[in-house]
Amino acid sequence: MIKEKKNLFYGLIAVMLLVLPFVYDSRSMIILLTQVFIFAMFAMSYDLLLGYTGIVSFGHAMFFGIGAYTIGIFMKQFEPTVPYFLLAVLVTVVLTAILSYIVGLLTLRLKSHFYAMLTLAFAGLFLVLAEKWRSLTYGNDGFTFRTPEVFRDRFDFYLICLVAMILVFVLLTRFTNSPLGRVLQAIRENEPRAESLGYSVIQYKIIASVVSGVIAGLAGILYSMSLRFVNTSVFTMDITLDALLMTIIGGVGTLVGAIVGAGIIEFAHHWLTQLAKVHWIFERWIILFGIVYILAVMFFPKGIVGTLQNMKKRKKHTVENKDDKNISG
Amino acid sequence: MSAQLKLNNVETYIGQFHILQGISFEVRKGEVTVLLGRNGAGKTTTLRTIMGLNPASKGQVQFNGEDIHSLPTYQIAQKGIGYVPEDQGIFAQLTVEENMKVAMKSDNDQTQARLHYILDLFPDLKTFWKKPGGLLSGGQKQMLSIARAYINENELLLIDEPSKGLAPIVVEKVMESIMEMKENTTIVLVEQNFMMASTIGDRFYIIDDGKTVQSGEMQVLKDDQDMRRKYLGIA
Amino acid sequence: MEVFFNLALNGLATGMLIFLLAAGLTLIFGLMDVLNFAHGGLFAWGAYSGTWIYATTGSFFIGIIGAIITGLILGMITERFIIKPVYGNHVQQILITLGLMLVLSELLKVVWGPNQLSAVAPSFLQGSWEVGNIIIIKYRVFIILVGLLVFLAVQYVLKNTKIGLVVRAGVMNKEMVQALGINIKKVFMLVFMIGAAMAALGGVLLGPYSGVIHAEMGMEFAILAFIVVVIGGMGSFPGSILAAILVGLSGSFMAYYVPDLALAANMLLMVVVLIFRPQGLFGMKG
Amino acid sequence: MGLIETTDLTIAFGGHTAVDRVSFSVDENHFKSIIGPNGAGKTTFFNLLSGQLTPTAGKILYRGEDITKLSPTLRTRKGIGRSFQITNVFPNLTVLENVRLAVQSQAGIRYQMLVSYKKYKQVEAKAVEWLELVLLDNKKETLACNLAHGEKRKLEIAMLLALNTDVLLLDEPTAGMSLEEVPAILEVIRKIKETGDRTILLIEHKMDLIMDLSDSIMVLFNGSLLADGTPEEIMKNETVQSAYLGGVGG
Amino acid sequence: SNSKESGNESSGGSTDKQEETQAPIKIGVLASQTGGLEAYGEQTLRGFELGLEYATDGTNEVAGRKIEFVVEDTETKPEVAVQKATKLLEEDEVDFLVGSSSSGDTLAVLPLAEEYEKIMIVEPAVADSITGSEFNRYLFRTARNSSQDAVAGAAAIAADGVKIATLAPDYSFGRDGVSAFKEAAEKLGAEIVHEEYADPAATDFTSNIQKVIDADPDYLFVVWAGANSPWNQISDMKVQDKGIKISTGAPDIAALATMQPLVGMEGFSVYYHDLPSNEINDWLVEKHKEKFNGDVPDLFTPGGMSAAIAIVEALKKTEGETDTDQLIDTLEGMSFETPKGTMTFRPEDHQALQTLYAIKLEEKEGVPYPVPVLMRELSPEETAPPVRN
Ligand SMILES: Nc1ncnc2c1ncn2[C@@H]1O[C@H](COP(=O)(O)OP(=O)(O)OP(=O)(O)O)[C@@H](O)[C@H]1O
Ligand SMILES: Nc1ncnc2c1ncn2[C@@H]1O[C@H](COP(=O)(O)OP(=O)(O)OP(=O)(O)O)[C@@H](O)[C@H]1O
Ligand SMILES: [Mg+2]
Ligand SMILES: [Mg+2]
Repeated sequence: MIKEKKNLFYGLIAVMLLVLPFVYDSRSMIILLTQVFIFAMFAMSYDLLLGYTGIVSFGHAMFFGIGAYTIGIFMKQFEPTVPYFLLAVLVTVVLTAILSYIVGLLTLRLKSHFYAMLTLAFAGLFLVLAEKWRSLTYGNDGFTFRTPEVFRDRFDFYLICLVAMILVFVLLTRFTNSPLGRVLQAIRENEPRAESLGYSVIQYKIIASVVSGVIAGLAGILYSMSLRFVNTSVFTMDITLDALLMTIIGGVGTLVGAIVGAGIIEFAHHWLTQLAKVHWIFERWIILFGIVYILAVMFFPKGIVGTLQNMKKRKKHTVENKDDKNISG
Repeated sequence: MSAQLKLNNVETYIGQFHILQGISFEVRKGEVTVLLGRNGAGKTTTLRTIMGLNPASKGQVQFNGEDIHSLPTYQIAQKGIGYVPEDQGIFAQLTVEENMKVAMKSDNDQTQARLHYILDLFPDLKTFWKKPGGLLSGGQKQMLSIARAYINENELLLIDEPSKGLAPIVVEKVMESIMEMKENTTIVLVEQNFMMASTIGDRFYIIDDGKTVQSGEMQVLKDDQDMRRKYLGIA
Repeated sequence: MEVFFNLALNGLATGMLIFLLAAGLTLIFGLMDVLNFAHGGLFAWGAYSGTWIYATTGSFFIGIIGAIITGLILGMITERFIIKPVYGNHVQQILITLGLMLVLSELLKVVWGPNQLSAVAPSFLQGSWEVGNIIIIKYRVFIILVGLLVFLAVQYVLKNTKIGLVVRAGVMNKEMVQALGINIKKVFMLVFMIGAAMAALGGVLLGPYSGVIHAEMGMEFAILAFIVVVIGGMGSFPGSILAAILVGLSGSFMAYYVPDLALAANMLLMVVVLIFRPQGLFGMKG
Repeated sequence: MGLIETTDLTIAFGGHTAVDRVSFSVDENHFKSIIGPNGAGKTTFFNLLSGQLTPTAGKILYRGEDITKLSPTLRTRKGIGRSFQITNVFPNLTVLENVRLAVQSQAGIRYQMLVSYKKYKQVEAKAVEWLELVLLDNKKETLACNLAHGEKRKLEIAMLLALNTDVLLLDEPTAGMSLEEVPAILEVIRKIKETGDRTILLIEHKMDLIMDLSDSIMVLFNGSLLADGTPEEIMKNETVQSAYLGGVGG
Repeated sequence: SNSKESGNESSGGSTDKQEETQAPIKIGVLASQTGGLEAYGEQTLRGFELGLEYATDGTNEVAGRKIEFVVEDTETKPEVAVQKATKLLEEDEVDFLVGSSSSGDTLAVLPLAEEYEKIMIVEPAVADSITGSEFNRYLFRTARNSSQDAVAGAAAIAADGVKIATLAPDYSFGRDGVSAFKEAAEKLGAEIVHEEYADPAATDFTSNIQKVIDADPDYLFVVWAGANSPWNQISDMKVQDKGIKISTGAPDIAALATMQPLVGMEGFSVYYHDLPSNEINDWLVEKHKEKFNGDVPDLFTPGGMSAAIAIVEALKKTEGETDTDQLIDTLEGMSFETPKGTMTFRPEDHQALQTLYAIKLEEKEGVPYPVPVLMRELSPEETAPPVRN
């Protein structure tokens, strides 16, 4: 019953977001929400690693960046048409899958911090590649490109991103609630034990890594399509940190948390910059932004969604406990 | 003899769970007091409450007549209380030597003498002196944990299931060492090995569902088969 | 041959500088297992406060002391209010220290303005000696000496006192350390303060090295410091000094002999080390 | 030919040989206990059998097949399951989920990724059954990390039983378990053996308990095999008496 | 309700002339107000505000229409720049865009100018590609571009037979700068004997400098931007003592302070408040000091001012008409007076040709940093970069 209620709630929000552009005609809000959706996808892909499999990666930007550059290069070097767009998506999927497969294999050898730093190094190498392969990437200044006609209208693009996000959410919810997803959580909790239960851990990690990498790549595609521009910033640590922060603020290992986190960070950012114009005191709004992070940890140690879920569970528990007492007493 | 440690109607919560719901007992100086009870009864939590690791929310814990239940753990320990936790609490990446060093409050002749005594008691520790604690066998870890509590001169020792995982001959040695120590050190022992408990214990308390339900001289329990069956499930 | 010497000497100096930055992090990340993303902020504060104090008092030495004190104070505040609630939880540490990082580097601009500041060495450390064709820059020799000094001091303290053991033990099992009568909170705070002071020292010494300090310097160097700590084998001081020198030398030699890969030098070094020694240079297996 | 056979099984850590040229064999549907002083190499021997460690020398045969180099995962799938001496569970998952994961593996449900795990009702039902058997069904929804020590031991056993493997390697399953429950749990193990053609290897220090359960007892000493025989034979062994049991065990 | 309707119609761009002339003209300014380029953003904004005041004689009106401007912070992040630009175009319905501090942000915003068919005045982004491969007809740049810098740099030192080595950061800005410089210098008969690119994030530039020394040039031409500068190390490595003269573009005042070791260096400057001598600059310096407690205008202040002047001048010519095509026609080839003398938007690529300055760094009494002293003005024609769009 509770689950149905939850689904109803999610459905309602989805519908609201779907009709929003038809009733509320503010493009900058639309663009902001589009960003939220794109980053939510990216953060969800990160949550699959961090929250469900217990893998900390400092190099998730590399998948995002590959998607962003692939679409940019295809649209710029060839034609901004739908067939080329599809080809770019395909290439992104293949590239990110191969790369995440390799990265997944490395988790076999390396323990947490070392793995995190190695992914950081990989992402760093891609950054250098994007910098140096100037004939294709135009260096760190980057380049603009055109997108196929169908993606040009911002409202349509908003809807595309929203639908993509919903699809990713549904898919990942399924995925994490599948028997395989439960094994991922077991691996997060105690890797050797999962192994001795007869699960080959490395295969699971690779699967998680590939799914996560591909989704991150797709998010990257949408990101650079929304800007119609790409530069080396898509490979920077900042992008990875964004995903990380969104996931943590929303609640690690919850998926919805990633969406909530993306929303909160993007909107807090938006409002705080607006605030900067209200009074000079707020010119240093970044300080406030930093304080938001700090307070988030203080008041929502498990992330917003995580903490809310805990509170709910606690209520349920105390009720159960009481029942218990009554029976025994 | 006066009570060295006294728990008066102690209640403890862990998170929102009400784990201890009224623990009272007295430990007399120079005696071995044994806490008994089923799994999940609250024995470990009782020891942790004394150590301040799960502070009591109600009731008093008095050590030598002084209230200690609101003190931080390290101050409680500094009063001369040693603790052998249930999960041994070995610092896995530190060597056996380093594990001992962290525990040592001083490094004088007396301590050295104690160290000798300990290494005679548990020769394995000497053999693996430079080995990371995490690589020891289960029983060896248990020995190290006991050794760490023995190294300082404590007035009171809280020992949670020392016999767990130890070979019979080592159990015997541990029992002997506890008997030897009794003169200077008071001991609270949680033990499932009834043979051991009944051999070295002077008095017992039975904990059930977070409450002390029975107590008395150890001899009483040895004689009272019904009580044993009721609370401990043994004849 | 002169080229080789020049490259080696300067690479070594750069390595020592990086070690100074990484030393605090080795202490905090390696021993205390705290992922402190605000380390760069502490470092930048050391640079600004030290440079400013130097400029106002005219004494480089007082500037350095000032930076260290700034580090100690900031370290204390940070530990008390930011780090303490999140010991043992990396994920929360990342979030909260990144927040702090934003606050720290933005506050720098409130105090000293958004412009970069120039930082100069005191006159007795300016300039260079020329031996044949080998150029020995005075300030770099100074850095090498300070680096060695810090290294030896830390080694001495860790070898001859219990503090290193206690901290490591405290990270593995905080409760047990307390049950052994040790006030681990105080120890952690002390260690964190020292780590922060080391960051600040690194910061103030970096100033004259490159001639400029700026508010964004923190994040840039923090990543370098993380690299050094990790490839050194976390928590090992010999490891991090070796890793730092490797980073310095590889940067210097690669820029000369394989300039095309210079941008990737650090990352490549890290990849190579981690692939051949997954536990880092001085790390223990498992 | 035994179900599991080892020949000259050896492992050395640095200079220390923890298991030293152990050759043994256990027949199908046999109950063998392993005893020996602390640090004798019992757990290490289990680690070799179950694949947590690879031997420096020697071979392990299972049903005639050389499994020396197989991963723990594959050995479990082939039918060698184990429990751990130091409790080894999934701390932040519920007790039920811990056991459910074992049942799921046993049922071969490994890579299904788009169906909800709740669709597999029989898996959950089976898990509950196991929990009832080890007297832990009242703690189903508790997180494993919040269990008392003895309860964790029971969970550990439940997870092994749920794997339903042909061979059960039990490493001091009753250490820290309360007096009343030890016999009950051992009874469960015995029943399992009898009804299901299981082969059981048990490490225990509680001599009185294993005397009447075991078909045979093997003694490890400083890494080597000291003796292997019926319980009576072992009890008579002088070295065992003096170096392992002391005055208490008898 | 009648008047309201007509108001709506007029903003749709039709008949009621009376109404339309009274509607304000809106300008959206994009600049980095936070992050690494904050100081540049601030300079642009100060200049822009003063520029409006100057060009409208303090009335803030042109052809009877008020001018309003809205500032948005790009944070030096392309995605934020796009968000903010869209907000300006959509919600504030600005008639012009101005900006921004980083080339990346600017490039990301260019397609929006095209999509919304609004004029964008690029200031102070420097990348050649903005008026080169990424050009669209809606953008005009008052800022100088990398090539102009390079041509100026070359003009300051290159001559027949002069051997030059270059040192630049290894990213677009440095690479573009050097390739443009090379072209210009070789045209003047100089020889580029070595190109050295350094990791911009490096702390140690020894190897790079060592290579330059190995190449034994007459001049070392440095293209640099960003805080991590090589000046200290150039001097420590005694480059000048080895007979290699240093040349580079003079940066803003904060960075000049770090160039103490380079006193005596000959190079070029985009702007320093002493360099131009004309009335507008005098006005700028005076007003700036008055308004910002004694500070003098810095590197990009006149740029901001020029952008404002360009817009106002164009509007004067169209008599307040903001029709984009008409404005493009007006701006193309338009010359206007700025603190840096006369600028002209070249019709081919909309790059403003402008004066740059050959300078020498000298110590000056009472000034805590080396001061660029004018050697000669480099005329707009002389520094005209090749057309590349
Ligand atoms: N962190 C915790 N959170 C919630 N409940 C807990 C926690 N720790 C212990 N408990 C519960 O408290 C009760 C008492 O636990 P305790 O460890 O004190 O038992 P015990 O008597 O030592 O048992 P055992 O003999 O198994 O060691 C148990 O029911 C246990 O589930
Ligand atoms: N990974 C390892 N590295 C080094 N030494 C090890 C390792 N694992 C075990 N040992 C050593 O091997 C010896 C045998 O250990 P093992 O755990 O097998 O003993 P055990 O017979 O199970 O003892 P107990 O009854 O105490 O559990 C011990 O001395 C232990 O220190
Ligand atoms: Mg217990
Ligand atoms: Mg063992």
